[in-house]
Amino acid sequence: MAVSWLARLAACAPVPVFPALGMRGEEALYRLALSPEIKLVDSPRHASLLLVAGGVPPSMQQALRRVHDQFPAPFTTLWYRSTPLVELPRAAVTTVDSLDALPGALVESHGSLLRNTVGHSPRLLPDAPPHPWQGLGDDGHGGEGMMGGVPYGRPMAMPPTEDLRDGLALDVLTFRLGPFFPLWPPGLEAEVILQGDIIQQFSVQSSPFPRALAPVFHEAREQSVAIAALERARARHHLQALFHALHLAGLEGLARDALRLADRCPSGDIALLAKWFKTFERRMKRRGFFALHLPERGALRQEQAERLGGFAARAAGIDRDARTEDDGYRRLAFATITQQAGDTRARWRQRLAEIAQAFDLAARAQRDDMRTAQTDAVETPRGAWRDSRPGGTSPLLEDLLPGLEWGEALASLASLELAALSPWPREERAETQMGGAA
Amino acid sequence: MELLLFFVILILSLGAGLLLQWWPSRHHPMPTYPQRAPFLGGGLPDTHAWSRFHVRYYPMALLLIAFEMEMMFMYPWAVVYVAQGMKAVMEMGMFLAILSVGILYGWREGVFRWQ
Amino acid sequence: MTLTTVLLLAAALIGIGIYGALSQQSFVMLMMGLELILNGVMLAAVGFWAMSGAGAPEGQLLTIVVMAVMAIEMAMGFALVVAVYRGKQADVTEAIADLRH
Amino acid sequence: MNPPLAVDIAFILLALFAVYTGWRVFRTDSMVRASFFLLLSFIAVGAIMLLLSAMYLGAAMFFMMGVEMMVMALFMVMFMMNPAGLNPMMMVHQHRLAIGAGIASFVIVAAMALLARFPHRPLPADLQEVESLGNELLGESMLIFESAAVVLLATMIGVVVLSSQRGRYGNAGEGSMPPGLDPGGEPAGMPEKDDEDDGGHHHCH
Amino acid sequence: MILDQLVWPLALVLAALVLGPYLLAVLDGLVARGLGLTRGPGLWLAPLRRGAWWLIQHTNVTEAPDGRAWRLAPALYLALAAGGLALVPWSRAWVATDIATSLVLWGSIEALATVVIFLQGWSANTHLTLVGAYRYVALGLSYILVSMFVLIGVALPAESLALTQVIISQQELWNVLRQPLGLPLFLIVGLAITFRGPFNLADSTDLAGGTSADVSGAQRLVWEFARSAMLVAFSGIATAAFLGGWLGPWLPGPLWVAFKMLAVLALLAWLGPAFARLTPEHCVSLMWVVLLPLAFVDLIWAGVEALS
Repeated sequence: MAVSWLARLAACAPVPVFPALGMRGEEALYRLALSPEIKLVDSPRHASLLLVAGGVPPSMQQALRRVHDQFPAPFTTLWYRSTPLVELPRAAVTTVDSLDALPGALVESHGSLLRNTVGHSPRLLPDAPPHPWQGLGDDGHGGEGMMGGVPYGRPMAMPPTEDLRDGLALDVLTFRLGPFFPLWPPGLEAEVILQGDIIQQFSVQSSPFPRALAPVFHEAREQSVAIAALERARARHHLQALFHALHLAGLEGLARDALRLADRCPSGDIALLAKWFKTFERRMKRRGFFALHLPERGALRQEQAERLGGFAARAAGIDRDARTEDDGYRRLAFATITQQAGDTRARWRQRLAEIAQAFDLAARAQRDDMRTAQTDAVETPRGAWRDSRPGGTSPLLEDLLPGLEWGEALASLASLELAALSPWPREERAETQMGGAA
Repeated sequence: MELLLFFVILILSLGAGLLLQWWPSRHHPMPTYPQRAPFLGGGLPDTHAWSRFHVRYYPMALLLIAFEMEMMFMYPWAVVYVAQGMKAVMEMGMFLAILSVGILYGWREGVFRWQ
Repeated sequence: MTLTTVLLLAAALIGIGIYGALSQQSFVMLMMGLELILNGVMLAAVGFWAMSGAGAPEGQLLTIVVMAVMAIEMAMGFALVVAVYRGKQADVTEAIADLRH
Repeated sequence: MNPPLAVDIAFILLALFAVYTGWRVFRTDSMVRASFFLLLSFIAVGAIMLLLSAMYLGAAMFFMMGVEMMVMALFMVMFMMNPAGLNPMMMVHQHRLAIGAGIASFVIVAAMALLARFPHRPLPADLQEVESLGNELLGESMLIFESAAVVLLATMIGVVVLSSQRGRYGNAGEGSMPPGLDPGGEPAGMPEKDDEDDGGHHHCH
Repeated sequence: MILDQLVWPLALVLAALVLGPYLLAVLDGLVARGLGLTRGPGLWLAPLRRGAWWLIQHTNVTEAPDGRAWRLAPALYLALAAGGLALVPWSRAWVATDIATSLVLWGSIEALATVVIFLQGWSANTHLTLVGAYRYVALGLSYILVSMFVLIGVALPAESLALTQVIISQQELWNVLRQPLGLPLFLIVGLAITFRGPFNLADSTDLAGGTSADVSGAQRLVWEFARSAMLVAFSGIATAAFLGGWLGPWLPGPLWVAFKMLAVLALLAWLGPAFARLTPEHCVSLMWVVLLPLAFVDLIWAGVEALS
């Protein structure tokens, strides 16, 4: 009796959803972030629903099973444009293919989960400790001696190795993070070695999923396109990236504002957009996104910046932009913006400046209906796309992150774009609808 | 009397906190091992998290222990401050000035930075 | 609660502290024993102040001094541990050799 | 309830708690637990001080020891092998002697407490204990405050010099890094403990 | 006599302990609405719904936690918050714990809160919670000095460490005006002790929830409840120390205290999400290098003011 009353109350709570993003799953994330009835959470322990958005490659299905099994009961799963794991019973699986139906489906799943009308998701992995320990070792708990053995199923932390900062060599923690860690690019999987909260070693095990760009960038490689559309798509891309950084900084309201702005980018009135962005940027600065949160660390070396290209290179003082080669842009008197420091803070300065510049270019290009003049080099938000698409550059993290404190490292990671460009564009359908919804 | 009430309030809230955690979960089974693994976004750790954790602010912590002792002197001082007048001002001024030297020195040595 | 019972408690704490300080192998655990001894001393001082000293402020002052000693002991002790640990990396084998007989 | 009776009951409970937690400090494998058991022992003693109407010292005990034991826990975890006690361990030497010394000292102090006659001079009813302490601290001369300040300053500087890498000792780790220790082996563990111990004794005596 | 000394104060403390966190959750909901995070009806029910969900969700267990300490930590945090509320004077007569050193006792609660928050992160024996715990200790060890200096500032004109005396000393002018630096600094302490907003080093987003990353169900409910209760207790102390406590015309004292507490809570609920989270290193430097000297200035100001 009492429980059912509680359950009815809980069924109306904001739906706590843990998103496990597969390939091209971001659109679901951005959509849900703006749905007030959904609460995106960063840990499966805080969620009642596992949302798998986008395709999960077979190599990552085991990791997905692990995340799935980390949900405390009761929970259920929802698959957006993704194939459910085969061993899941039909009752615990809801599949949705339409972005518009997604928030409603999540609310529905949560409600029926608590009203017991939908099956709870079962455990997928065998209930066995990482190493057998029961009844083993000196005291029957798996441990041997002082530090040896596998007490309660795991060995103890590694013995000391040299430290990067001060002369104290203390234990290091080695673990593999990802590919569904919600605070870094989906698909990135890395072995992290921490000493204290400083990253001592970072080795990428699988690169982030390729990132799909707006179709207009792909069109620009084939034919002349409107500069305004190109620049709007660029601004949108950077604003969506900003969402992640603002979420990391704990500025949830501003993060939503960034997404709202991004949604208006494709079709909104450009003068208004530029004005809103100016206000938004001012608020971001006033709230200490730069001064309080972003570290003046994570600077790229010259050759790293060159390899990465795009805004990251320009933030490190490399004055290179494929747009300067385009006659259409030249007629708009396009000039590259650069920063000197090349660190995390400079990269966000650069990106914000490029968003403002994109709005400005789009406004002027729209007035005269300017179009790009060349197709053999397109400056994408990820860097210049000449003969080949910009590839993944995540291995440079192995150089960049060691020595950074955990939060600084994640902030630096969020300021970079390391994923390769997907060969297929993002689907236009979702885009127009999202523009309309906002 | 006041202390008794304080004690009662502490015990009541402590008990309520424990009860509220224990009561709903009293019939729950022990979670499976995969659920109990630390959340690392699908990844797994090699070892237990408990380790000789490299605290990056240990000089600050030590400085604090020494500096915090000054609080012991300041509270009684605050009570007699108005009654003692200028003398209290002088003594505490000197006291804090001397201790501030310690903090400034620590700052110069980078004690408040991550080691 | 009489002075005798308070002192008995202090004695028990001091006894445990002495046991800890003598038996523990590691320096930091030894410091814990010392702290426990000082704990007993402070309690005894306050007990005397409250029940036998007619509220003479020296009793409280003594407690504050003990507390200060404790804080200084801890701060210096840990600073030494850090310094020794740092230096040790160079001569760990030597230390083993020294201690193994 | 009769207030003195309540005080007596509270005292007995707190006394038992203080002794129990004090004893647990040396009987637990987890360094964090050991530190916080010690903190609990201090808190119980502080509460007894409150009962003894040392309102200031009792309350101050809580915050001083709260901070000190927090730092204690940080350092215990930092420098002890197996800090969480995942494997049970007994890191003691001269155990019997220590037990004997502990009991002997308890007996001696307890005998003093039981046998000696202390004058019974309770607190005056109108005592303002914080004021009297404040006046005592400020005193006739500036001796107490300034000597305390100098001692604390010396401690602060000493602490910074000893612990900070950029201290006067220079970059201690530089150039003296040994090749990595034998990974996972017990020999890498035990001697460090002993070595710390040695360092401590060395500096202590 | 018994009624005045025991029953009413106890009732008020318990009422504040239950209602305060609820009202704070409603205020938080209002702020979230202002930021465009939530929408629709159910402002008043939303906290209850969330609580109901936490009660239904199973409590998580990790591989080899320090089980007892892990479950004890939220309850202890709640107990500390309740202890803080017990110190709040509701009127001249209604004070649950009216001792001569209640300011010192509040300082102890701040110090012990650090211990408890550390315990919560440590005991889970998981990586992200551990980092969160250690991070918070850096903050906890830093803000406590600021808090104590500011509170000593209000003790100077009162010539006492008792909160009731502090309130009585504000009869002519509230401390918020008399010591203008005090309240802003103290509000920062309030955000720090409950790790909200810019000082959310313990349960931060970059650690997927920090000390709460592996906590679910009822334990999380108690933890979040205790966190809110601590802010309520803090607002009570801030009310007494800076806003004149029960002083005010027309209305009875306890109502004034409640209104002022609500005002402080609303201010903090609005301030919290308004700023980006500090990096731990920035945070420690800020506390020691900027705020501690400011607290010195506040103390000097208070001292000069008290003597003149």
